[in-house]
Amino acid sequence: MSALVFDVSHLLAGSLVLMSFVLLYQDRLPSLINTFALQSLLLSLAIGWQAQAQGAPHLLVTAALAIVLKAILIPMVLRRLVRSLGIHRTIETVVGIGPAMLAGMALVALAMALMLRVTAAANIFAREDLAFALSVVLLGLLVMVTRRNAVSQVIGFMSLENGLVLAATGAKGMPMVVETSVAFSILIALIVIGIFLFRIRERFDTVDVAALDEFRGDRQ
Amino acid sequence: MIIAALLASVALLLGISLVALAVAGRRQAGVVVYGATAVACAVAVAAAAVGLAGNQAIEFHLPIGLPWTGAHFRLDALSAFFLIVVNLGGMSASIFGCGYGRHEIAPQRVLPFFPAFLAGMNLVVLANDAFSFLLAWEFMSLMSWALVMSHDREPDTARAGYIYIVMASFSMLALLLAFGILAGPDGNYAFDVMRAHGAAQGSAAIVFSLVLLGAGSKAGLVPLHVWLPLAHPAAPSHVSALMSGVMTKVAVYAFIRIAFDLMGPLDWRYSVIVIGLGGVTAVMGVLYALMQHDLKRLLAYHTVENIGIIFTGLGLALAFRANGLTAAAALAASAALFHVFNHSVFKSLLFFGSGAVLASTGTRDMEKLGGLIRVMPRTATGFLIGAAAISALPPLNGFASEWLTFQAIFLSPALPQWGLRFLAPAVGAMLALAAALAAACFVKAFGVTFLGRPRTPAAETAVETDSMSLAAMFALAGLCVVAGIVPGFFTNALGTVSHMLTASEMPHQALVALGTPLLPSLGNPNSYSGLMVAGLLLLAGTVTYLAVRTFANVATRHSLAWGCGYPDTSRNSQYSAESFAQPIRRVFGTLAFDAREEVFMPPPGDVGAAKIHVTLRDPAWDLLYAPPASAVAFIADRLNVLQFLTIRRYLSLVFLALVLLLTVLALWV
Amino acid sequence: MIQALALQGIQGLLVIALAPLVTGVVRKTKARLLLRRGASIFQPYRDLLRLFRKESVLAHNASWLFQAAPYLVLAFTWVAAALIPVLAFNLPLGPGADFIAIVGLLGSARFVLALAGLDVGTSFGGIGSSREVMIASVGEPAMLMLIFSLALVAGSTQLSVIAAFTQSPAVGLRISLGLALLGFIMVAIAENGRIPIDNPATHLELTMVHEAMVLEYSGRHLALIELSTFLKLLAYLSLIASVFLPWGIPPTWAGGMQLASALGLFLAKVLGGAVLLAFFEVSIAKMRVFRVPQFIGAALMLALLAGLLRLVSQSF
Amino acid sequence: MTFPLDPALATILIPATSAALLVFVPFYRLGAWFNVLASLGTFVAAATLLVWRPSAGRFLAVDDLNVVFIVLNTLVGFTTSLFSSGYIAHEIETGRLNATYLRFYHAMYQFLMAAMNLALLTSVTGLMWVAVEFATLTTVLMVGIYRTREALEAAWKYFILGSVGIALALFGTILIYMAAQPIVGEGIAAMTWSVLQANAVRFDPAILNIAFAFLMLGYGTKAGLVPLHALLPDAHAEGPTPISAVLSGLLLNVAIYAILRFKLLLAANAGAIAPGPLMMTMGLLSILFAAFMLYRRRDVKRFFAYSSIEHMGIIAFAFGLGGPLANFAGLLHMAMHSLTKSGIFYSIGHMTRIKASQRIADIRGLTSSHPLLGWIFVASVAAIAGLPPFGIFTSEFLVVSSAFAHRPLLAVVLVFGLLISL
Repeated sequence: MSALVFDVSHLLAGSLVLMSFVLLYQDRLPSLINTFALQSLLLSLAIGWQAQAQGAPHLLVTAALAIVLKAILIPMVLRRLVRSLGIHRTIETVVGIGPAMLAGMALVALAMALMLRVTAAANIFAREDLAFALSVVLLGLLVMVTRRNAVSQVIGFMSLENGLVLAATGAKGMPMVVETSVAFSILIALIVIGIFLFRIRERFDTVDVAALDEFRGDRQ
Repeated sequence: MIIAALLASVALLLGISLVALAVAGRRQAGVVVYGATAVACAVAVAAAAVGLAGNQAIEFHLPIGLPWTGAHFRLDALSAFFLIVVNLGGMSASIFGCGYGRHEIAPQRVLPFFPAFLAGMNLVVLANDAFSFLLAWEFMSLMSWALVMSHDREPDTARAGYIYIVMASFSMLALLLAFGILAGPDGNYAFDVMRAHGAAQGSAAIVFSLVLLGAGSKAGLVPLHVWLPLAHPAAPSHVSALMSGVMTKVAVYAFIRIAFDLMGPLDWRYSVIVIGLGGVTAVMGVLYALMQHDLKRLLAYHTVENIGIIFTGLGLALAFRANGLTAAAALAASAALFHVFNHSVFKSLLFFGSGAVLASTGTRDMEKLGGLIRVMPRTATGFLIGAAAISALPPLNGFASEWLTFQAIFLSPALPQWGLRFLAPAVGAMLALAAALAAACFVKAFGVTFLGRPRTPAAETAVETDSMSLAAMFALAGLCVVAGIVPGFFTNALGTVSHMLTASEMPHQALVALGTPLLPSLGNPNSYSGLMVAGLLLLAGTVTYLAVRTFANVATRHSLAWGCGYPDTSRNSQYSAESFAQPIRRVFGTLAFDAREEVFMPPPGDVGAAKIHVTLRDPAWDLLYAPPASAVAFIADRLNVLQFLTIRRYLSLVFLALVLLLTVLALWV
Repeated sequence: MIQALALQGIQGLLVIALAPLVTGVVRKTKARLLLRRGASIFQPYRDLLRLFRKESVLAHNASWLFQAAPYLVLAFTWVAAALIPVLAFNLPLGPGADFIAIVGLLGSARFVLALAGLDVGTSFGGIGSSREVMIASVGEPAMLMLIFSLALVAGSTQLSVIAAFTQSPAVGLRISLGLALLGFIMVAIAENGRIPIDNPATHLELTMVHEAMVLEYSGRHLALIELSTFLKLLAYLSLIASVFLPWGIPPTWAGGMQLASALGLFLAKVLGGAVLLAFFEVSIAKMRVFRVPQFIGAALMLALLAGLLRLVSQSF
Repeated sequence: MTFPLDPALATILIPATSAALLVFVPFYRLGAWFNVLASLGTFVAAATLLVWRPSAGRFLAVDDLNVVFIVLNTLVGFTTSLFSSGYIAHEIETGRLNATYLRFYHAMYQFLMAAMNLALLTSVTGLMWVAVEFATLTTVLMVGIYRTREALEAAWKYFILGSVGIALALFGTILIYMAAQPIVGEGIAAMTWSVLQANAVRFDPAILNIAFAFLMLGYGTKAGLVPLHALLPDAHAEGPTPISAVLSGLLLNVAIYAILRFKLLLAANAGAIAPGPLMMTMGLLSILFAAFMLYRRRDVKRFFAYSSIEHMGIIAFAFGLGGPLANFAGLLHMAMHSLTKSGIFYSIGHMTRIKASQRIADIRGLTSSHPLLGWIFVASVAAIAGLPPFGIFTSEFLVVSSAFAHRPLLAVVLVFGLLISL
């Protein structure tokens, strides 16, 4: 395992984390979607690199899946959705960008601290990748938590899944079943979200999740 | 054999309850069910009496319940005595129910639970392992709760039921904790094992307070009594009789079983708590009772009072036993147990009486009654005997057991601890106060309900109750008299029980020479003979009567009431329950209940009515229950917000949990 | 044995025969102290006879309890009074009732009377009963504390044992006994409805207690109740006489001379007590009803003090 | 593994194929009966496992633990299908659902059963995750089936929270694989329970710890443990009542089963954190929280949803405590809870139909108007509240008493929670 291989995969995984930060930084929907597309692209590159490094060609499928679905298709659909539904372009955030970035930093530090405890005996790839993947997962959650728009939350969720895929591909020799299921679940997720977005569109003026919560049968 | 008979009668009771479930809607179902229940109880009384006489611990094991322990049962002197109390109460209540049950609006809500309730109480007393005990205990609570809820259309019932079920679970869980500690790390829940190793030194205090909380709340010790006056009156009257007269005794049994039997020898300090609580309970209970104008609630508060007397006796027994004064301990324990029996008898009687009144007039508010002695003379007589007995008047049974309790208190100077020597007479004065107030209270209860002029048409047109109800009442009234004039018979029977608890017993009272007075303990010259007093009273009364008949003018003229010459036509000018208790409320009320009187007098020239408004607060409620209740409500309100968060906020919760967990892992592991 | 039984009988008859006289003496003394001539000390007998001869008037709605109550009250009071040892200690029926039982018997009498007060349903009866039970509710604990401190000193609640103890030289001069006596007198005044608690001679509605209860009675019923009232006063006086001043009472039947002297001493003690009571009554004003608990509370305090002193040291 | 005879496979295949077939059954009555039949078949197959246990296959394995779950699962699945066949006709009458949706409903029902059975029987962690994922998606659709605003809201909530939970669980699953891979080698072996369990001693404890954190939170979301409980009450209240019964009685068990499996794994590794305290903490939190929430409930289905959270807390507590007694108590409690809670939801289904309201205040006087239903409901409520003579009393007693044997202080908290919950 050459240093170059290690460095490249490190670089790619690291840039994924960077993209997560960019996601966290965005306050407009179109650029958020673009950033997500970019992250997915980087993810597919990382997977491709892993496929090459591990000598596991089936990972290329996953990489292709990532490009087609997450880098191209979904961002397209989302852009159209935003346009056709006339959703506000600005994202309402819960905390300011600054604090969110700080929190993100803290999360990355946490991920690192956790993974460093893992004994070096484990696959070195796995260890580094896992640290980054964990960061991406946590940052994705942070995006979900700090954004109010449904679309941006969905993007946060998908970015979280990017982290998962990164982790899964980093795990050497993990059976195919996982990848397909991830892809599958993303697909279904999107369909269902689509249905829901439409339904919600039918009944509510915005996709803002907060509007959904305004009425409750049990409120006294 | 005996225990098999007892268990069979329990099974019979459960069977009756199932049958009742099926036939409850039929017309004659009540008589059948109550009749069968009475028979089952009679069998159980007989078996328990044999067991008490036999004085041997019989154990029995059934392979049901928990897979590796099964159900253990045991019949010893203590349980035999309480079985007699339970089933005697059950029998009389069933007989009363034969008649009274006809007035029931929804018999299908009473009939199935009534025998099951009795079965539950029997099982509590028979159980010989913690699981069976708690199972039966909770079953008993649940069945009585169902009975309380049987009149669920009445306004206060829902609240009473709610508070009752909360308190019942509280008592169950307190006992569960107590048993848990008693069982120790081995987790053996058989009573035999617990008895063998007793309570560990460090945990005894915790176990004891838990038992006091668990059994005390069921029995109605102040300040855990608040549920009792709500729940007991809400049930149908014969059930109220069972709950007040019998179920509280089952709680007393639980206390005795654990504190005296399972925990082994106890330090004298514990007795201070019991004696003190007993005294306070007696006084507070009767003071509360005095302030009531609901007949059944008044009776329920009197249960609290009598529980206080019983616990005082038990506390004294603990104190004497801890100091090795076994004879005195036996006296105190016998006094308490005798009072257990007596109270179950006269409290059932009184509840039956109030039930008859309720059935006949449709109300239990004394302010709406009056003059019933003229339309319901037999009920009135029964009630009067019960009232005199509970007021501890000689020559009835209430006096006999209170007399024994006082005698036990008079032995307290023999105790080496100063605290106890001061406490015991103080509690004695409290018991005397309670007895005097009880007499006052029953003058009020009987006087306002049965005497005077009817305050409403309902009271005027009431009719005498049915013969079955009367039979049950007079049987109990007879028992009051018998236990009052030959108390020695009962203390003799209690000898084995007392021996079990205190390793000693009261001197055997000779019954052959019937005039022999009751001797509390050996070498003690004090004595009281119910029979002698009763005989003398009879003699004095007869002599007087004959003398008056012979020598005096026996002419009688009927006329209007004199009333110092004021024609007094309004029924409402009579003394009401409220006004009767007013002087006592003025004396004790401000202290005990924060009683406030607001008097509104119209200004001169205004012809509007003057008004007086009295507010009473139960300090136990304010101090002990309101804070936790409001705390729970407060927390519930705060947490309730959590239900209505947005998805994002829920996600934040998940997220925070995750981060927290990971941080913990990163920092500590 | 026969003699002892006879003595018991004599004692029973004696108290009932003597009771009106005691009240007569009180009344006479009071009258003289108020510079009136007063009726003869035998006037109560005449009053009773007069009442027995009259017909009884009952309210229309009076129940059986109302008619039975006078007999019951008299029976309870009489038994209580008859069981107090005044002529000899160890009488055969003595073990039947100790001090507590005697207090209990008097309590039973009051219970019945209070009920009778409520029977006709006039407001006066209610006033009387209500106040009577209030006074009793504070009086009884005080009484029991007194019994307790006596029992502490004498080691028993049995009257004959207590009396034998106070008679013995072992008694000495005890503060606790003195306090108990004082408390006992206060309770006795309250229980008998004397001034300052109640005025037996008043018929002013706002101040009545006992008289309000029995307002509806007349004829033989009233006579019986009056007689019970006389008996009750005598019972308390003879309790004082036998517990605190037991001198001259023989332990058991000891011949005619002993009996005569015991009888004479008893008469002297009781009548002396009656005179003292009269002195006390004319020198004090009746207090408001709600001051009564304080008055009896003082008795309770005395009793507690006596008990405490006794507990602290054997010599008190 | 001979295909036609393997009951383990049958418990998955019967519902799966029925799901596919039911899509094509046009009449809802026929569909309902077919549904019942399929559930019965599944139950029979599962019950066979009790007496005859096939040897572990590549993907499926039956052992002492999951056989209890599977039998319970299929049994309640069967009774619920019976109840639903009666209930659902009523939905047609009131027009809340039409025939198309019913077809969809029945197919989804069987699909849900298949997914849950697979999750319980599979021997592969990844497959289990896939099964739970499918179960989640199906549930979302079922909850939202009424398409009212509230139902959609509940489904949406369930969907988002469930997806996040499932994502966390996946991360945990991957981590477990990563921990196992250096020891047992690549491929399916590193995902098989039996292999994992046997080699857990040598796994890297640090990875195991992180993995358990994710798994606990991920599957815990499904189990409704506080603070991950949010989706439960809404989903219970707004979905069709049979689905509420399935959710409360079954899906929660599946999630608990998953947690339990991973807990055993961690418990086998000495270097890893003890998973017990974590489970016990969450269990206690759930009990206390749910107890306080019960206090203010007005909607009867929501009320019992919170009661489910409480009972899951008790079960998690019991399993967290460990030891034969507590584990037995936990299993017993779970079985009793499933049976009783589904029974309660059946009665609620009838009650809400009769009274046309889900508010507790509106549902009164039932014992007089419908005595049988009313009393059954009263009895089952008594049972769920842990009152004798019902089974939950026994299991609660066991939980508390085993808590005593080990950690008396926690027992006090536990008892306190049980007290408030009344």
